[in-house]
Amino acid sequence: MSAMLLNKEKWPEFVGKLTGKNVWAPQSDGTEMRFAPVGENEKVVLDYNNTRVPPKGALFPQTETMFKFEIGSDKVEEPPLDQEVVVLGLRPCDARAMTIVDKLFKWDIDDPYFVKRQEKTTLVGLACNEPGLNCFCTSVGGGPAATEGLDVIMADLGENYFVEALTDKGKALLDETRDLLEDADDDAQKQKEKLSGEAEDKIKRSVETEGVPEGLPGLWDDPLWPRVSASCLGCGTCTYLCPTCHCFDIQDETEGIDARRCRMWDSCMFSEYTLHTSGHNPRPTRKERTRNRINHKYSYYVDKFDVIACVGCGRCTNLCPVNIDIIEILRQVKEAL
Amino acid sequence: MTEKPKVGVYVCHCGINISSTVDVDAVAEFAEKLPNVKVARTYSYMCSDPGQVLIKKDIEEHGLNRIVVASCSPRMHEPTFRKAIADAGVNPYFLEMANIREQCSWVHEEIEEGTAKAKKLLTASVAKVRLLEALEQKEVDAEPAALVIGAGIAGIQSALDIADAGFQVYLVEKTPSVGGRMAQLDKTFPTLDCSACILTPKMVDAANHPNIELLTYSEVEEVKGFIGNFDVKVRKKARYVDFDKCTGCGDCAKECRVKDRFPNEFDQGLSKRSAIYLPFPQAVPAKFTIDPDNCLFLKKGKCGKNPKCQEVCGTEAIDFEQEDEFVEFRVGAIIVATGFDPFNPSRKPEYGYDDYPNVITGMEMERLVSASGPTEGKVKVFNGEEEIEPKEVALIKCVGSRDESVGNEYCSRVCCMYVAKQAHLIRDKLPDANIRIYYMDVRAFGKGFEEFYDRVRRENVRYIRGNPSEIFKRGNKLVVKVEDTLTSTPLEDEVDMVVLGVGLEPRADMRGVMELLRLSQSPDKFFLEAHPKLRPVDTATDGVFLAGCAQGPKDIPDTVAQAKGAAASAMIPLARGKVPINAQVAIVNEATCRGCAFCVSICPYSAIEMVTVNRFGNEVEVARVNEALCKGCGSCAAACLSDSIQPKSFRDSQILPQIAALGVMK
Amino acid sequence: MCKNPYIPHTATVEDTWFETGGERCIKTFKVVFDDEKVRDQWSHLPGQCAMIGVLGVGESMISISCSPTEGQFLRFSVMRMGKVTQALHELEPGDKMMVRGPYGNNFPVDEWQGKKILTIGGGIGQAPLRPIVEYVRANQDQYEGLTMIYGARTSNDLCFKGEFEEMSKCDDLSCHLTIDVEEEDWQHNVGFVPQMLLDLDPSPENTIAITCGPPIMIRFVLENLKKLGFEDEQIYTTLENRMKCGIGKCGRCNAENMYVCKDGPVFNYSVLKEIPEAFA
Amino acid sequence: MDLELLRKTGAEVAARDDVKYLLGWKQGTYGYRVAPAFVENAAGAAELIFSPLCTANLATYLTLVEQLPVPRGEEPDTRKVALMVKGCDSRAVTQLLVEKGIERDEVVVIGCPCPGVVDPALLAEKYPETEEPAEMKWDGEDFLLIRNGEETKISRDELLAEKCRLCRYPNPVVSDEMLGEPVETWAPGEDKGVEEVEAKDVDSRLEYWMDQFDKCVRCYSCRNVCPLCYCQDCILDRLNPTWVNRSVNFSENTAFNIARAFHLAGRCIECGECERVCPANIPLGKINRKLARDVRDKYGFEPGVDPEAEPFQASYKPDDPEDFIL
Amino acid sequence: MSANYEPNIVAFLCNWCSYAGADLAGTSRVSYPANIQIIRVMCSGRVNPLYVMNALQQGADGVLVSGCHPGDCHYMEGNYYARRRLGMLKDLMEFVGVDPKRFHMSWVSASEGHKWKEVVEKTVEDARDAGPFEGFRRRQIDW
Ligand SMILES: Cc1cc2nc3c(=O)[nH]c(=O)nc-3n(C[C@H](O)[C@H](O)[C@H](O)COP(=O)(O)OP(=O)(O)OC[C@H]3O[C@@H](n4cnc5c(N)ncnc54)[C@H](O)[C@@H]3O)c2cc1C
Ligand SMILES: Cc1cc2nc3c(=O)[nH]c(=O)nc-3n(C[C@H](O)[C@H](O)[C@H](O)COP(=O)(O)OP(=O)(O)OC[C@H]3O[C@@H](n4cnc5c(N)ncnc54)[C@H](O)[C@@H]3O)c2cc1C
Ligand code: SF4
Ligand code: SF4
Ligand code: SF4
Ligand code: SF4
Ligand code: SF4
Ligand code: SF4
Repeated sequence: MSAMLLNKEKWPEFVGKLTGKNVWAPQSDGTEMRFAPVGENEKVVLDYNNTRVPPKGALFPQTETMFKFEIGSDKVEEPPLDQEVVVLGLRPCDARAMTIVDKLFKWDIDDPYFVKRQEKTTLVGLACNEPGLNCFCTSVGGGPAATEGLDVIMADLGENYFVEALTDKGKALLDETRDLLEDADDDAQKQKEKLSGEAEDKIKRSVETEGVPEGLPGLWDDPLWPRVSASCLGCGTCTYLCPTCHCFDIQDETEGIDARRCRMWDSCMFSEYTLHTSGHNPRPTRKERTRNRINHKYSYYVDKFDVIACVGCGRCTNLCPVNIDIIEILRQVKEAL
Repeated sequence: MTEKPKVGVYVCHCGINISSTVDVDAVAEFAEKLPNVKVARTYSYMCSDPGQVLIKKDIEEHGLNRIVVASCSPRMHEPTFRKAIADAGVNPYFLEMANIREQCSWVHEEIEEGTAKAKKLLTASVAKVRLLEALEQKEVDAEPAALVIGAGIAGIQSALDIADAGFQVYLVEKTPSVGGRMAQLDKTFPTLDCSACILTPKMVDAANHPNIELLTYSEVEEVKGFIGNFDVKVRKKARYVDFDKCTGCGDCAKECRVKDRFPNEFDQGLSKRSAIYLPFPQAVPAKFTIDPDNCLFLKKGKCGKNPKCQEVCGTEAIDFEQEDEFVEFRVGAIIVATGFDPFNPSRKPEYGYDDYPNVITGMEMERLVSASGPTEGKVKVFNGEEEIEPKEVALIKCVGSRDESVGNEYCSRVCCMYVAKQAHLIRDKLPDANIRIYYMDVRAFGKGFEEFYDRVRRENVRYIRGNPSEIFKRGNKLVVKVEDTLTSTPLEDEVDMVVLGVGLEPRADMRGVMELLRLSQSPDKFFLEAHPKLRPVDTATDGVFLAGCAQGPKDIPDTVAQAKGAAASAMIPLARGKVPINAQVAIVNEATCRGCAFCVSICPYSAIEMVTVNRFGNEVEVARVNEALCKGCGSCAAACLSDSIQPKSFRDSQILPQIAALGVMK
Repeated sequence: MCKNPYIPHTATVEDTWFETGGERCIKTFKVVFDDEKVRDQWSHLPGQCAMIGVLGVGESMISISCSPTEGQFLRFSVMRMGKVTQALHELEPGDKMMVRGPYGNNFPVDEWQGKKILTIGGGIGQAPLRPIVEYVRANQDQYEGLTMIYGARTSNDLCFKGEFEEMSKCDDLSCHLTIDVEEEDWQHNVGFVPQMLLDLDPSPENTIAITCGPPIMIRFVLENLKKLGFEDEQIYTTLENRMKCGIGKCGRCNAENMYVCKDGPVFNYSVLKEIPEAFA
Repeated sequence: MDLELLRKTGAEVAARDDVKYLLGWKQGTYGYRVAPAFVENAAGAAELIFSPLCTANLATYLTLVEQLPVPRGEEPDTRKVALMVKGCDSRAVTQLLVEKGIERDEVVVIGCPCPGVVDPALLAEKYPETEEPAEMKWDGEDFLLIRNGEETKISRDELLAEKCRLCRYPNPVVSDEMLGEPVETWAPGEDKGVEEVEAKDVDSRLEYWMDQFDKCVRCYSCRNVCPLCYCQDCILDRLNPTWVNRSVNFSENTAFNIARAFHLAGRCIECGECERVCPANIPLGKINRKLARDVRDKYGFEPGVDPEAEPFQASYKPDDPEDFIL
Repeated sequence: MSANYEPNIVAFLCNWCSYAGADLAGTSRVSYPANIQIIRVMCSGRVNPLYVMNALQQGADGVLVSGCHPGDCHYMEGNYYARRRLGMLKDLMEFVGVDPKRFHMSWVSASEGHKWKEVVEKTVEDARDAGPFEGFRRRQIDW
């Protein structure tokens, strides 16, 4: 599909055009960037390094009502999920992550909530010109300008955004905003490629994944696990902020007679996650839980869905309060193999 | 095994007490739709026999296993309904009461309001009752002994009754002698028998009874434990006189260097005593006591060359080295018989009690007319200039009673009669005197009272209805300013003497006992009984009973009657030898307890201790509750950060749904 | 059936009874779906389970403890453990239970045709084994016979007690009960299940052994089965892991790369033994 | 800080038979990161450091370590855990002693007098992080940053962590061994963060916190990192009864945060870890410090300074303030 | 805020003093606003401060905790603990923006039926002043 340019001055207008849709975009809350619905006069910031909390919530909200009911009745009401959503400016890794969780949510039985939301959501990505300190997307099959999972890709060319539709949904979106866009010439195309090449070069950290998915199970009792997990706090930071983590809990919440069953993000780093009521816990310590996290991403998921469930966004490493560094763990894994 | 909760809801009309402000039928109808409610009914008097039968029948017919009674305060009828459902085979702790009378119908006016609130309260009760747990009533041994605090007539009588029944009694009296106020009285209405004559034998009995350990000049310092097992510590104040050596001869008092310098408490200060003294001639025990505040030697460390008393005491009983002693013992029940204080008329300055020596109180009058009193029974007053035999005598009733301005709204119940009695006694001694009594009402409600009142009136005692507003001096006369409200005539009555018929007040020092035993005060500030009608001698603290004027003003017959009642009640645990312990005790979840011992430092009954348990091969410390000690206050639970300790029936899991029910139902 | 797999069907409890007593008592429910369509479309096989629950409280994964051969109803035997199971225990005949499923794989009953079946159960572990027993009894001609070993701590902890008497009347069925410690009036064996297995000394010849029970018991039963000469492929067991969705989304039930809710709960020992986490 | 002394002492302690491992700090994997070190033998002590980047409070590991079932026939490992503590960290140890979370003879405490650490977020903001691990040192009154071999002197005021500005106990209050001389204490500054919030009217305060708590993702890092949040089964995770719903929204987040803060009232020793680890950047320290200040000013109580003290929430004084009572 | 807004108040009363005081108000037919709903606990020391938070979250506009006067606690010192904990809570709530008018604590003895009335009136009036609690009240169930 043809490439186009959007003058940065027209950006607010572009956002404004998407009326009737729920538009999500990165915004600053003063200290940090986060994806949030765009309200009036709100400043969308595209010049950012990655939000702390990934935009996975657009398809898989942190808390989602599965259905409502009244106590005492067995009639349930399902959510309509008919709102059109546009996510603006998400990074290629986050978009790619959605394709990864997609596999699980459609494995055998479709997860209706994810699927419905996905149908209604258009993802407009923004290529990275300045990758972050701990980005290693290129090691796990992504890249600063990767388009997998996106409907539209944008790139910051300075004065203009380079804009290109990648899917029909993306095309429809650009059609709606056609009058704000101009056709891109070859130069623009080249400039975009140059920038992404440069961005790739700027990525300093990397992991070596060859042999890892097959090899990990063999390291079950390796001393590396107690070593790398000793300082883990068992907080959910790494998983909550991971764009490919998809685990959830289901709870019934009641308020008088009104009640709902909802699901919310859960984390395999929590001890309750696998705890049986009897007190038995198949993963009793942080060692087992850390091992599961790494294995799940780099081995089990590959085994089931043929893809590594890590997009190299570096969040877990950036935000782990005790410097548990997935890149370092993988280095040690590799060493132990 | 988990049973599905099947709740029966019983909404009481309480005659019209509830139903006039709460639409009880609407409430019951509403209740029927609440989760787990099987039946909801109303009845005119739920607590009555047919009311209880109704519940029992429903339990049988509908297989109910939880009961909610929406009626009066659980403080009133919880035991009643607990028993009723237990009779029907349901665990008595599967009961919850919604207080829709005291806290609803009686305090709200609009029926909409009342009904709406009743529904809410009921919703909360139903929410809770579903989550209650079955509890078991356990018992512990009770110590077959009693403590009686205060040895006025009430205390003496209780002690004698309990001792006669064969139980050990510790009778603790604050002052050096037993007897209390009654010992100060001259003759007693309405029969006019001499107070000392009827009291002294009892005082002696109490002192000599093999089952009574008399602890005079003593105070209870500490009470720990609970019904059946109170651990008591008593301070025996130093008398500085060897109890065993003193023969009560009184030589010391006669020789005391500060002889007859200090107001004699027993004579209401109308006479003087020495620093070493016997409160009154018939005092029991007849042992002298040194008043440490006034004794030269004790105060200044020096009394002449040698303390005089020490010099003269033939048995060398004086012992300045003596120190307070402590006695500790365990009892199963406690009777509080600490009596009253006469109203201090200084608080009504318009009556000039502080200014004019010929304005005296009824209590002083008792001493004045007493043959053993300071004047040997002669009625004489000092009018400021000279001592005279009064010709014109006025007695004023209700001084300090039924008087909002001094904060006492209650009637003191004895003044009408003792004022009449004193008028009679004055008439006896001063046949020519003009005696009048100013009064608001005459309440001659007791046995023989009306007859006595009639008799006094016939003795030429004038009753003038009016509440004097002021007493002042004119010349050497006192002027009583008053309006005769029957004739609406303002009067300025000139008299030689005024007797203030002071009322009875709670003892100024009652706080100490209150705090020791966790008692409360009723609005009149006397000790609060558990129920004004049904449990008049019980208190909120199990095993602690009230006797005499400590609970409220009363005359001697009533005092004695109540003392006997308290004795009987106190003897129940002693005789059974066992007391049921609180079933709503705290319990620790050892799996989650983190061993911080916060609960241990909190528990006021030291009911929690840390124990070491084996948790999968690891030794860990966890809290454990001693059920016999726990009173179920739940303070521990609020302090436990991990909610590992919870009082049964008041668990978080039972209270939070109550909160939800009250909040959500807006 | 409903499109949204998370939405449970309403079923009515027809009958309930307690199998065992005590703090962690087991109660059995016989339930029937309210909707006829659901009833007709529902099909399960021994080994499968269902998410059952109470709206407003939650759901728990519970083995279906009846065989489809028994009729158009479901049976669940639930041990009272926590929030949901407690709420389930409060249900009485006539009450509604919410059910979705069936989930998980089943015992390969077709593959086993012509073989001898040996079940070794302990405690509540008999719940997933009961459908096998019933299934084999209903299709006796297709199997070479059934041996059942079942034990519990005390006779009061044995589930399905009432049924054993009738069972032992069956020709092809031998039923061996055992309890941990001697009791008065106890007619059967005393001793632990793994030992009982050794004592019985069943031949591995053309036999499938299925075991389910407390982890400790399973470990020793597996050991003893090996001692008796059973091949890994002849041994089956079922796993129990915490799970929320039942359909492979919520994540937590995995034992390494196996999702118990989808790849299990029935596992052949040859697969399982490669998964150390399964025995954690 | 004399690194040689630190490592020498570390090696000695780690080598002790009665010591399971020694907790210290080591260089992290990149940038300004410092990671907790679990030193099991003398050799491991070579990587120990103590620098203005050592913000982490290692006392949390004393209670974080899961107690696994002891296999039958084996004895539980009762060896001591040794740990290095700054002033604030040592208060956590003391408070744990008060609460019987640990016994004194279960730990070996190595005190590190602390001239104050940096605020890592501020540092990264002003001096962007590099992938190469950087070093930092105390340099008299200043900090010395060494990145890619390049030294930058930064004034203390510029980077000092808020908790350190307010610190009243830079020298460990409990220790078995002290590394070096005590530092001179400094006058704690004003708590501007708290005062700023207090200066707002009640509605603006709510608005302020609403914005903050709205960001909470309920990762529970704040709780897990806290050395004094060590219940086996946190009530905020519990289903029966449910104190807070698990769904993530402003209401539940606020309830969670209030409950957490309240549970730390009179226990929080102001190490600032919760705020540091919060991925949502919620200024949790303000709440903790506000409570800590009230506990100090109104109740005259300071947690974590006296191992014999009665726990604040489990004690009272007859003259505790009651001006708020009707 | 609507003119006829009626605040919803949840009160925790100790069994021995305040609950008895409220009973006395009833026996004395002292009338007071019906906005108050009482939850009986054995001692004010039982009141977990988180109840207050929970009540506000679950639908209360105001919360009252009442116990015996200092020194009068049936369990000797429960009210002292309550005072300390709830005093801290009040500070905390105020700091996070909960109007201090929404939470009160009082000492009401078994003899203070009239004081109970005054306390209720004050609590209701304050809560009314503060308006419906929106703060962190659980929102209506939403998709
Ligand atoms: C002026 C007057 C005249 C009266 N005349 C009559 C009459 O004619 N007929 C009649 O029936 N009634 C009369 N009464 C009422 C009568 O006095 C009381 O009914 C009676 O004295 C009540 O006895 P009591 O034992 O309850 O209290 P008290 O006599 O007050 O005895 C209480 C005792 O407890 C002791 N005590 C108090 N606190 C403690 C403590 N903490 N520890 C240890 N000991 C303590 C006190 O020292 C005292 O000895 C009269 C009352 C007054 C004021
Ligand atoms: C495949 C399978 C079959 C099962 N079959 C049966 C059966 O037939 N009968 C029976 O009584 N129990 C069975 N269980 C166990 C049952 O699911 C748990 O006992 C139950 O979930 C406890 O839930 P609760 O809500 O009462 O406990 P809570 O403590 O209130 O709930 C905690 C949560 O923990 C999880 N959980 C706790 N214990 C277990 C456990 N042992 N297994 C799995 N999840 C757990 C659940 O997700 C539950 O939601 C089975 C479990 C699985 C996975
Ligand atoms: S963020 Fe770090 S400390 Fe927290 S759970 Fe993940 S690895 Fe552990
Ligand atoms: S198992 Fe853990 S790592 Fe895997 S998706 Fe779930 S939370 Fe993430
Ligand atoms: S307060 Fe709670 S956690 Fe602490 S010892 Fe007591 S029961 Fe255990
Ligand atoms: S409830 Fe708790 S604090 Fe109260 S008496 Fe019992 S153990 Fe002690
Ligand atoms: S660390 Fe922050 S985001 Fe995580 S639970 Fe605590 S306050 Fe919420
Ligand atoms: S609450 Fe925060 S500052 Fe306080 S001790 Fe815990 S982690 Fe440290």
